[in-house]
Amino acid sequence: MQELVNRAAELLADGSVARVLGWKAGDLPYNPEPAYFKNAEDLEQFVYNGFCGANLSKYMIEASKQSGKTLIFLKPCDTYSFNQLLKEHRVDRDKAWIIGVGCHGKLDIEQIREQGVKGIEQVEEEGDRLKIQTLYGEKELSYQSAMLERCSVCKGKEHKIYDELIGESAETGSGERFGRVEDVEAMSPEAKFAFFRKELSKCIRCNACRNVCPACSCRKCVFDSNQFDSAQKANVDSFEEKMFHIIRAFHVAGRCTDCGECSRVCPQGIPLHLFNRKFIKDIDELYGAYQAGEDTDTKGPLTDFTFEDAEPGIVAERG
Amino acid sequence: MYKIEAKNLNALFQMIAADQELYLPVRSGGQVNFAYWHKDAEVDLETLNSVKSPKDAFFPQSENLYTVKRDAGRMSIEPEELKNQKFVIFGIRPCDVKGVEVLDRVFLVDPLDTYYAARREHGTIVSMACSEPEETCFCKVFGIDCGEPAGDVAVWKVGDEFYWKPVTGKGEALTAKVVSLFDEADETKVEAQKEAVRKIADRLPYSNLSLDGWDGGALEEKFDSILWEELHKPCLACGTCTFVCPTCQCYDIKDYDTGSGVQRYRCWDSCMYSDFTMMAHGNNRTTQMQRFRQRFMHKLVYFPANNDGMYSCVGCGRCVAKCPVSLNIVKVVKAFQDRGGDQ
Amino acid sequence: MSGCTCNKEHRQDTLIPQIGIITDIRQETPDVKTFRVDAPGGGKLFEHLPGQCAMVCVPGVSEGMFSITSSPTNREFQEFSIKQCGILTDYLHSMEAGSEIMVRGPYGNHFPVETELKGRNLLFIAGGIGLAPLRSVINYVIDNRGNYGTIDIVYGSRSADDLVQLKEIQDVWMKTEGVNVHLTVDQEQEGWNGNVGFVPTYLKELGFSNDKTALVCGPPIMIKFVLAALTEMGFGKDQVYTTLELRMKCGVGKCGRCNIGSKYVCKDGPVFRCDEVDELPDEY
Amino acid sequence: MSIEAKHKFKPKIVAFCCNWCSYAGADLAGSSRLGYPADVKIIRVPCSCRVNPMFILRAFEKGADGVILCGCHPGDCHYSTGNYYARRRMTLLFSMLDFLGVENGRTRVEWVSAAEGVKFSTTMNEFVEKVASLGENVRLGDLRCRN
Repeated sequence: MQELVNRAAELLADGSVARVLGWKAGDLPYNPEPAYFKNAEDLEQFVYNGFCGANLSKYMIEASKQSGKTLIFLKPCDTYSFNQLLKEHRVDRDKAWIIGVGCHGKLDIEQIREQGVKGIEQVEEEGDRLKIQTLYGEKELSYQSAMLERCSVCKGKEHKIYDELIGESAETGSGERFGRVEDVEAMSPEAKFAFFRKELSKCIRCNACRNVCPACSCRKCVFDSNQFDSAQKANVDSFEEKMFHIIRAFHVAGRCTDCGECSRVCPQGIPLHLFNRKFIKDIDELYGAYQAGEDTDTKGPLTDFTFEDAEPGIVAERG
Repeated sequence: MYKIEAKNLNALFQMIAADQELYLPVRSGGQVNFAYWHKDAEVDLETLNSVKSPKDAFFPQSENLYTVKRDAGRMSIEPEELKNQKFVIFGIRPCDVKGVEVLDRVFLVDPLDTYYAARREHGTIVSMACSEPEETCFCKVFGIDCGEPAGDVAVWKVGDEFYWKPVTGKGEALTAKVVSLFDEADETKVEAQKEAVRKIADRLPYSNLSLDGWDGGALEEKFDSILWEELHKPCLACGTCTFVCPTCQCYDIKDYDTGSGVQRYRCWDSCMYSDFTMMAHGNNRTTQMQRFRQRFMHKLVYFPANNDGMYSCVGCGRCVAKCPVSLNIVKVVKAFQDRGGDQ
Repeated sequence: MSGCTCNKEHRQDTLIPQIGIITDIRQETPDVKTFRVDAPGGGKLFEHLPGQCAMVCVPGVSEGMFSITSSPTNREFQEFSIKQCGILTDYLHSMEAGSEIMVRGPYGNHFPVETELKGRNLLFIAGGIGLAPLRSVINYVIDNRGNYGTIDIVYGSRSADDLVQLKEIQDVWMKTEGVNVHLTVDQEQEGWNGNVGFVPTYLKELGFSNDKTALVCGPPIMIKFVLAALTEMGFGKDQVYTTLELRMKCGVGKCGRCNIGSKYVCKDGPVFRCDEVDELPDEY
Repeated sequence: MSIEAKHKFKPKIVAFCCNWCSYAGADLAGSSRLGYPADVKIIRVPCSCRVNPMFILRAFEKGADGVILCGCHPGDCHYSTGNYYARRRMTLLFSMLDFLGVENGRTRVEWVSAAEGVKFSTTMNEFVEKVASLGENVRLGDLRCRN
């Protein structure tokens, strides 16, 4: 971490960058927040640890509008989002100084709480163990058991775009990316319906998934527009919650890098990544493997076609 | 005071639910939220805070106000039936009970909100003292004693026993109905538990938070502070904090055309949304900084100004736990505390 | 519960509107129409005081807060002057006389016509559609002429065609004794022989003495410069009243939209004295 | 639902038809006196590609039991390539609906040219029959619209 701070201070000092976009230590052991740093003094609060899961690439949209370069720290999977934003001309490459930071998987406080940890006072990362001091005694967990879901299907330790790299990364993926999707696909229509009914009925329409999503960068979202019937704001009926999530997933289909931020931020723990992965899986199967954010110039699958594409009837045919 | 063993709780719920609705913390899809009790519901009284606050019981996320029908070119208005059945809400934490008191200050003042009032009239609150507060809790800062909940009936969980104490007339009435399941009990164990939980509350990291300087008179100083510009930066403008909050009461009124009539319903809204104050001639809060500031100013300055110094925050800690970018009211108060308003 | 009385009271919940009939629509200017609204059986839907507002709702479209432009002294009906500028107002402008709409109200406070303003010389300053709330006061004052001193009305608009209520201005106000009407338009225009220039400038040219109470309503930018001009002319903050406009939904100070400082514009406003406005955070 | 009631059930169908082909195909079906159930409500669109996934969902919301999209045959799009994009979009959307447990027989895409009145008629008859066999759409509608 100190290496990151030193380099940031250096770049600020020599005027290469006007500000630094990173993570600031929180007031609890697990709640750092995205923040801008303007000088070495600010940087005293800089932190980079297992809880820095927030993907900073979307903040670059605003930072691109400011004068001077912004130093941005990106984890390997964040670089996919950055690339995608670049492809869509939402961020300015010349305004960003990208330091690729190492990542060994990020932690999910909900996973920690799920394991019965209450009253957290201190969290220490020691190799593959987490030592947690709580009001009710000490707990020890394996790092892996407390990781974000997305880290179990890690896209790899390679940064797709950067100016310099600091730190080592490790691939943390051990899970099957489409495992959960396949489980659901194998269910009967009744069971699928019941499963999503249970999950989606938790939705409170707080829009956290949308607002955190690097692909959801429309200036005005269709769900905020009072021009149409779409700004219903609340899930008054079970239809509305399906509508919101299907359409949101559809609008990012072919652009979603599977960064997993939507699932990370959902206050109700809805596995929102299932929708995105379903689209990714279909796209891979029907139109050829495609990873959004892999590069900045290929055409997205929904802005492209071939003459031989499958007919929509294939959905019914594969049963 | 009465007591009942944990293994008999189900019988208690069944008895309460025999002639009225029972609303309590239920685990579904991995999350605990207040929901109607049924015999297969997975009741969870261990989890400290439900994800959504129990304010839904009195102020639902969406509710129909009335329906407009058109018949032979003539409009008619059918108001929605008010809540006319008694219900019990079980297991509300002390902070959330206080949250209901805050909502009362909004909906029960003139002009009365009859939809809310009807629910309040028909609802009996069975509150439950905390036994294991979490690091996100700061109810103590608002003078709430998490060992001594308000409400119509107060309940304490001590080991495998639940202690039950009716507090109000409504509480007595409910107790009379179910007293056959209870044993008489004295308060010794409960008192010990209260002491223990107060000790924990003192040790919580946020319990020393100071609200000095936050009151109805602090408008100008706080409003003009340059800290907002910095504090709001990570804010995503989502509505998580407002929707999990037990006291946020802003709402929107919207229309839904069903094809056979228009339902006018109200639903929670969030001051964090860009269209919150949008009107045809423009928007008086054009930046996220202004919207962010509004939420905290309302809770800590505007609301106390109108309500004899009562804050519209109860320290439940939901926003602390749920904000996607770890922003929250505590960080705001601390920033002012550490650095003064005008730094 | 059978003993419960709330369903009866419920009919009176302030969020539930009444049905009104649009009995007349007057095209005032290219984008302003005045709607006359009666109760279905004739007469007014409710009583109001000058400056109060009401929520006009079209089911399935939207609802919006509009000032009631007719005077309470009008015993037969209420009027709303509405400028076409959004989804709801577009729809209202497409409606015809005889249509039903829903109205709830009245909401908010009012100009203190029976207290502070009584016996005072009054100076009304309006720009464009800003005349709508003031018209209610002006007619109230004219109908109770004996209770007030001199009346000056400064009214300006983009062009002569955009002057609202011109007929009433010419036929009634100009002909009432002790009422001086000063009209102005922003730009030179054929057929206009009155004053040309913005309201604040014209106000300074007219140069009123500060023994009056001013009531100001118009676009925010006009209000800003009018206030400056009035201060220059020696008016105290407590001698000037204006109205604020913020997004409103409930009308009863609960939904939180029009919250500004510790005030709710729908309940504590829309009429504010300028020294009260100064106490509000700068967010309107 | 009893077998009898099922027979009586008349599904509401929304058909989005491309102005340049299927809409004319429907016309031809009509003028050739080829019948198709009156429960099929046609909405004319400038191109199959105009159909936003939200249109399909909205139709279900407001009470449709089945939604069909008809456009020009691949290669014949009036705007050259519109229907190729529509094809990908609809495939993904239908797959998602299937994923959510909405019976996949309720959605369909068919390419019908202006000359194919017969195809239009048989497609509609088949589709209505299929949807009728699935019964009322209870999984993807707004309850408020059902009265």
